[in-house]
Amino acid sequence: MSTPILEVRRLEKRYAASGILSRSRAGLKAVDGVSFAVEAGSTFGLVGESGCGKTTLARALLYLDPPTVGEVLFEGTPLGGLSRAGLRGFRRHMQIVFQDPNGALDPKMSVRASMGEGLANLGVPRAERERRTAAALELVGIQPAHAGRYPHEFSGGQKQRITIARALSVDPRLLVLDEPVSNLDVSIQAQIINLLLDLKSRLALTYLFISHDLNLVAYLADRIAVMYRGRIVELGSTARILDSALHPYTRRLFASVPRLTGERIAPKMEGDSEAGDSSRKGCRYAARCERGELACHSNDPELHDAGGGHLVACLLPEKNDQGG
Amino acid sequence: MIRRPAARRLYYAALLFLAILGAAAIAAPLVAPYSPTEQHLDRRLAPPSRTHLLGTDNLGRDLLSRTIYGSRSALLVGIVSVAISALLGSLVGLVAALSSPSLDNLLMLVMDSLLSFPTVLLAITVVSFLGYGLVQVMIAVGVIYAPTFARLVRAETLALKNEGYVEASQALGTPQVLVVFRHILPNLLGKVVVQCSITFALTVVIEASLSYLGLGAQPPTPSWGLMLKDARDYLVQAPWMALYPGLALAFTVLCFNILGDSLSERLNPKL
Amino acid sequence: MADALLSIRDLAVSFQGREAGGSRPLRGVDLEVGPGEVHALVGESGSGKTLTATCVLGLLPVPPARIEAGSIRFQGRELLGLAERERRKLRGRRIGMVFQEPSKYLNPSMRVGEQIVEALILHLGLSRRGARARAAELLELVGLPGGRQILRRYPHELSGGMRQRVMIAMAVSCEPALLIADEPTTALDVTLQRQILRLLLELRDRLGMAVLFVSHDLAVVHGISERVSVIYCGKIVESGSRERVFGRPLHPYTQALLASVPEASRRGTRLAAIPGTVPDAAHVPAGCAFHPRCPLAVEKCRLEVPALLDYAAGPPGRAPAGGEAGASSHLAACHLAGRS
Amino acid sequence: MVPGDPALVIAGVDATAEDIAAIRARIGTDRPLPAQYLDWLWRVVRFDFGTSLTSGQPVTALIFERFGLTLSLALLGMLISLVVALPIGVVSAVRRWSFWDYLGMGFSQAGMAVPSFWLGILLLLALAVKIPLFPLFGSGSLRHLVLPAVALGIARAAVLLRLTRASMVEELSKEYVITARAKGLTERMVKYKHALRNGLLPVVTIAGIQLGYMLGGAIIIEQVFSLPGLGRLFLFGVYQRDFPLIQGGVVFVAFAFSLINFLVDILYSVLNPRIRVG
Amino acid sequence: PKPLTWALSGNPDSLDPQKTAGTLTFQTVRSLYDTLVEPDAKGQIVGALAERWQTSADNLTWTFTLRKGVKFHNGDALTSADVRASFERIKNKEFASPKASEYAAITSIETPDPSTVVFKLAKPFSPLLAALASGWGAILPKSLIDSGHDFSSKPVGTGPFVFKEWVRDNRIVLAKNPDYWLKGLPKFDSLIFQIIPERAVQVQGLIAGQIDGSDIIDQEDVPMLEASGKVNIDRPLTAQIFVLAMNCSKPPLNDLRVRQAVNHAIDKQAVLDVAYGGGKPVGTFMNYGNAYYRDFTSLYPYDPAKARSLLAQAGVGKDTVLEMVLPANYPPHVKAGEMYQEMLSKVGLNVQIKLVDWPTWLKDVYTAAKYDFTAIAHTGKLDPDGTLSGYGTEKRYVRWINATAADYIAKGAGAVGEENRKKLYDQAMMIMAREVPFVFTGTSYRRVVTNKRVKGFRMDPILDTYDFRHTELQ
Ligand SMILES: Nc1ncnc2c1ncn2[C@@H]1O[C@H](COP(=O)(O)OP(=O)(O)OP(=O)(O)O)[C@@H](O)[C@H]1O
Ligand SMILES: Nc1ncnc2c1ncn2[C@@H]1O[C@H](COP(=O)(O)OP(=O)(O)OP(=O)(O)O)[C@@H](O)[C@H]1O
Ligand SMILES: [Mg+2]
Ligand SMILES: [Mg+2]
Repeated sequence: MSTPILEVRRLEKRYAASGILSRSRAGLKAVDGVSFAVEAGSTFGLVGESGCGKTTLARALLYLDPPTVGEVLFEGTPLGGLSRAGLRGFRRHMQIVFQDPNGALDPKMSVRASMGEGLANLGVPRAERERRTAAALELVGIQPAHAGRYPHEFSGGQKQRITIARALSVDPRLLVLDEPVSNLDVSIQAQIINLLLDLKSRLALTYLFISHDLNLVAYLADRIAVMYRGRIVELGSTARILDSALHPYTRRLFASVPRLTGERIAPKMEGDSEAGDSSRKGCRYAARCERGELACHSNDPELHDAGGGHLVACLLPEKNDQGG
Repeated sequence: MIRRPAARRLYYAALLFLAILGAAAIAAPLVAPYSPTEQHLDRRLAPPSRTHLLGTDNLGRDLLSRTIYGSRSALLVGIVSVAISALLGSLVGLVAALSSPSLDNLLMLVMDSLLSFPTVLLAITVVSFLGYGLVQVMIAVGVIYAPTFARLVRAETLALKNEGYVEASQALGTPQVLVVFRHILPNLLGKVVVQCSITFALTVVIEASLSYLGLGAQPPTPSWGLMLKDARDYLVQAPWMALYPGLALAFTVLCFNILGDSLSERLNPKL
Repeated sequence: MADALLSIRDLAVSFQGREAGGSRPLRGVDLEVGPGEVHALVGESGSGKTLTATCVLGLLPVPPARIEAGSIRFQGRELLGLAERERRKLRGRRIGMVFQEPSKYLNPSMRVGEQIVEALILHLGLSRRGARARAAELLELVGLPGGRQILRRYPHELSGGMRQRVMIAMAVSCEPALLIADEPTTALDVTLQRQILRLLLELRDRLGMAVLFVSHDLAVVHGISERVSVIYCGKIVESGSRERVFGRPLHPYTQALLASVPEASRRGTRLAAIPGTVPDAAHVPAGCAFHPRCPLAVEKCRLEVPALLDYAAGPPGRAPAGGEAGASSHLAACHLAGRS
Repeated sequence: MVPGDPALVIAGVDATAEDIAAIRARIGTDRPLPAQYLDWLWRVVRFDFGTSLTSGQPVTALIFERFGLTLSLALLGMLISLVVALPIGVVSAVRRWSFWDYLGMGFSQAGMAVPSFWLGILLLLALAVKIPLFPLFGSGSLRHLVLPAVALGIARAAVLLRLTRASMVEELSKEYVITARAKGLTERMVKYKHALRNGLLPVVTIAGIQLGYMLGGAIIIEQVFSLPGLGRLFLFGVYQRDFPLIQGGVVFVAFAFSLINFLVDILYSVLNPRIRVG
Repeated sequence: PKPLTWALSGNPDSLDPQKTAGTLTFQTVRSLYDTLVEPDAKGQIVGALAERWQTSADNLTWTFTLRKGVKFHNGDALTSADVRASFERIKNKEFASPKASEYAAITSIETPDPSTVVFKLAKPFSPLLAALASGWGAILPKSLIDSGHDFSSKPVGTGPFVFKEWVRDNRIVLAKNPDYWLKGLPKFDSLIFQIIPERAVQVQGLIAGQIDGSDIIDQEDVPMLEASGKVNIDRPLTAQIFVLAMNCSKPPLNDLRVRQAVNHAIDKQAVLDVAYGGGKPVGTFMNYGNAYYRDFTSLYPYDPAKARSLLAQAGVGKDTVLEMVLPANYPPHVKAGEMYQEMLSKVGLNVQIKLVDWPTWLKDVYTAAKYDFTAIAHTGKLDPDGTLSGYGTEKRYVRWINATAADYIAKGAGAVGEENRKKLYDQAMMIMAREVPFVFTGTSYRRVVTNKRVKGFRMDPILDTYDFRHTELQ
């Protein structure tokens, strides 16, 4: 097996407790020991509910906000060992697109200037920069003639195209997409998704696609990792996750997704009341888990292979009929 | 959502007044009818008349000329001390926001303890260390208002640091210093300018207060605060001595406040 | 349906703004909600969903906004032009409202209990004690057991899902005939979303109220509604039963929207994206507002605003006024609707 | 170091070199500065600020003798500024762009443009000289404090008024106000029950800081109105190079200011449930 | 009846007359303490607590006989032991009185009986009598001195009034001393010193009748006060001498011609009128009321042309920048300084004003002589030695060195008899008036304003203290 393009090993990110009066002095573990690998050329999906640590993970693995503990390897090179300058040089290989296209462009800078930044950092001469910027804009369907405009002169969808073009301007191999379409209208969303699909096949990119929209991830990703409160609780191929999820949380998550093809929601509220906080020890899903047993409250399950590269962190995984 | 036309008119009126003031300060020798320090001992405490449009003071100096020249001190103090506090404060704020938490805490502790002194008290203390005079007042006022800028810039920088475009720039490999100059500073500028305008107004008042206590401008420098101080003793006999420098002072403060308000409204379309 | 609970006809709203001429975010909305029905209003951002709901409640900020034309009848009574005092009696009492972001729409410095109780006292004339007891019952009803303790909490002490339940409890506290829910689950996670949707349906069953469910999420609408209205640029473009709209959409816009939803079943295919962007309310194209993005548009679409017609029985017929459309109607506003 | 030698001030112009040397020895300024400073620090730790060089009285006693007046002045000034600022600010916000709003904002702008000492002199001239409603000088009764407190309060009221208005305007544009309206509450309840409480929260914090500034602003006002307060004492200390007095005053004011801020923080957390600690 | 309320321009730093040099203190404590001898209305020194005194032939032994039946406010009877304790207190090195050296000539104090005090001197010292008559010569009760009583905040003396309360920076309240040794005096019951720093407020207070008197009224206020018809205005000459002092140790002012030019450049009467509210030029370093006064006013008349030519001779042009350091806390001197500056600039001297506060002035100007010009006033002294001692040597801030003059002055202190002393001082003053280390601008009028109900108020012409003993209220 070739080295994966990205490998994350036991990554942890802790936020310092703010203020002397805050309750937890140890601080908040937003990401708590996450490991996974992304194969070159694939689309790796990361799903989980709001606040589970998706964005934190993305920022940590790009060393925008270095991880507290753990290692990130890009094509086998540990990023943690790089100097500041070395890291800067490495950045061109991995780029990120953020959720909010409105905040992603400097309002005081023309699109041309924003786009040229990465190339300028690489020492690309001006004329060359202009040419490549124009090319990148063309690629995402923005008229290069509009490069002199400022962000507020573009719609949300166009801005998101521009940020994608900016990320692509330095020819990265890995693109981290942190909810790139969730702030966009349904009709625009589809345009961007199509664009991403096109770019991937044309430029041989690898995507790490983060979203809470399960439909979208299921549609795009080859493999899916499900996060719950800072941990990956299940990781496997899209088909396995959709059809034969092992973790009760995954099942519940996917069962909750509204679908165009599904039934009308039944007005029944079995066990629907608000769940309490997870206990400090044990499985963090135990409090909400319908199948939780005593052991779940004392033992924190590790992510382990349930066969065929399908990883799960559960003491009592669903019994699956299919084997491998 | 809709900007009031009246507010816009006020904004232009304020700009116009300040422009006139600035022009008067620059062209004072050309427009002032007399030298601001020339004493006409035979015409002391003369009420406004054709020879002295705004009257004379207790030493027979022409009040119109002194008021015109007074704009120089006011604007000079304003410009210099605002420049000092804006530069000093912004630098501290930037460094605090971008450095390690311990340095951040230390810098902000210093700023907060400066902030924890009543302004006038602090000014008096500073001036009593440095001696009396306009230069000292400029330094004192500059130091006093630096924490306001430091707080503002720090808060804004912390917010900007998390903006997508700043992170994106970092992700593209831009060195920290360049990120600051390219993205953070330009986006801070608006708020800093607003704060400058508000601080300018405060400065003018503080200078007047210190001059009133005898700690500010040195006679015979024509300064509005000093003129008010002189006028204090003749309020009943020669109220005009107080009226015009007072009006000039009040209008200047007013205009800078209006300017600050309008600018911040322009920057923040929400209100 | 002989008499609709809520009937909006030709509602047009304009805003005076910085730009000359202002904008017209609502350009003649027609909408009918029958008693006890769950009616979904679906459309993209800025299409006028919230504005429509705001008009029903009579909370339009009237200096910048202006109702140009139309009528809103609720329980047979015309609301537009009704005295403010009369309208206030309807708000909260006959028409409840749930908003998208419960964290913003609850008063942060007031105990949850007080926020529920005040409407009960005002509208039902309950004593404070009685109102508190009723409020506790309401919290139980929305799935917050131990309601009494929750009454004493402040919004920030509750989780997102709990806050949304409180909002719902507040909205249904006076057992209104109509509940308007403006994207009540958009801010919530999928698991919570499903719980809240269920809750709404259950309350509808128990209290017999109608629900006007506003959303931009077709999948959610599919899951909850009985009737669906699709709005584009301040005009209803299609309206019909859930089955008809999702099964046999008539308007190209509806069709395109449905095709653009990514789902695992469509893996490997390109999504059918709608080109261009939603025009903003100040620059709505003439004719059919959708024509610049419509793959089928013909010359007529550029010139003429299509009328909202009933295609339920095959050939198009003018939608009859006065709520005669009936549950089986399937309306669409498209010149080409009959032909495909 | 501060220019000027306290021994020279005490000795006066006719004293001989021997007299001055003796005075230096008595007040301890003949010793090296670091020694003096360490000595002072050690005493401050024990809450002993030493004795005033010019009057020979304990600094702590001098400060406490004056503090009451300055504090009452500041509190009364704050009361006046709140009484003026809150209602006008709220009405301005509620009736935005109305005649009343323009009037309120005009007042606020004027209040900020007029230095408080100037206002003090005018008040004195108008209400103690022209119309003798208030005493010209002296202290000890509430009547003596009214004019200075007004002079002090108005300038601060201008700031608080703007803040109240801005804060109320912001609150009125918040979403929970729409909820309150959607519940069918009357406009009065919406504005004064729901928005007001949140709108006043930032005002509390700023009012606290303003109270601290009032302690400082009192310096000038005390001068204008011949009031025997802390400000006059401090100013006197500065003029006389009475180091123990200056140092004691600075430490005391900083302490008082921090205390006020602390109390305001507590008050704020009582009023604002969001930051109450569990 | 309503108490007498007198306006005081500031807070005295202490009420202990032996511990301070502050004018405000001496003005106030004059009503609380008495001295052995005191100046009368003409400046002649007469007996007070001492009925009479005599000096030995060699002028080394001074014997004072105390008045009988004098009582301190605490009830103690005055004895010679109290006198001795008082002077030992002020002479005590540890007590560090700023006035200690005025009594340096005293080597011992003897008390042969309760009503006799004998001072022994090392050498003849004529100024001693003046030192005993000044405020710091106050007699304090021995019992309280021994017990370490705090006289600075709770004064106890033999004076016409008894201390009641002192609300610092607000007022000092005194009550009549019923046992005062001048029988029948004082003539009213209660005296309040009201501290009012703002002159305008004092004026309004006088007009409104809320203040009965003030002595720091400006000339500009006089018309208004007169118009009110409620007050009497007395305009005696003060003993103060207003000067523009020059630093004679620094060029160009070390050049006599430049100092003379400065003297010619100043319109002294104008400065007196405008800045000091009217007065008379003196031309010397002695006030009018003083027996030692001599007229030198004709030496340097106002003559800008002459000033210019003298400057030209000395080669001083516009490029020489001179610094005029002024005490910011004395507005009249600042005003005068502004006028001096304007007048000097008219003859071609470039002078910059620098305001400093009092401590800085004392340190930089008065002690270290870091200045070119300064405007200040010298207060009157009971004895010419107090005014002149130290001049001609580098001890004094003008740094004017003249051995001859210094010698005359030193001899004057030891000489006995007014005639002998006058000859010596005349010589010294003549040299000074010619060599002008100062511009002797003049002495000013004081405007003592009292309510019409106040009769018989007296202000000591030389010491500037208030004497309320003969004052009556109607
Ligand atoms: N700068 C920070 N300081 C402290 N805590 C933080 C910070 N950033 C994020 N967190 C916390 O870390 C947790 C994970 O946040 P993160 O933004 O990674 O979630 P997410 O999965 O991206 O959520 P969403 O779907 O809402 O974007 C949250 O509980 C959040 O409150
Ligand atoms: N106060 C206002 N002033 C001017 N225009 C407004 C105002 N409020 C709404 N609009 C306009 O009305 C149109 C419809 O807004 P509305 O809030 O109803 O959209 P929506 O369908 O609810 O969108 P979303 O899904 O984003 O909530 C928008 O185009 C908006 O520009
Ligand atoms: Mg996120
Ligand atoms: Mg909406």
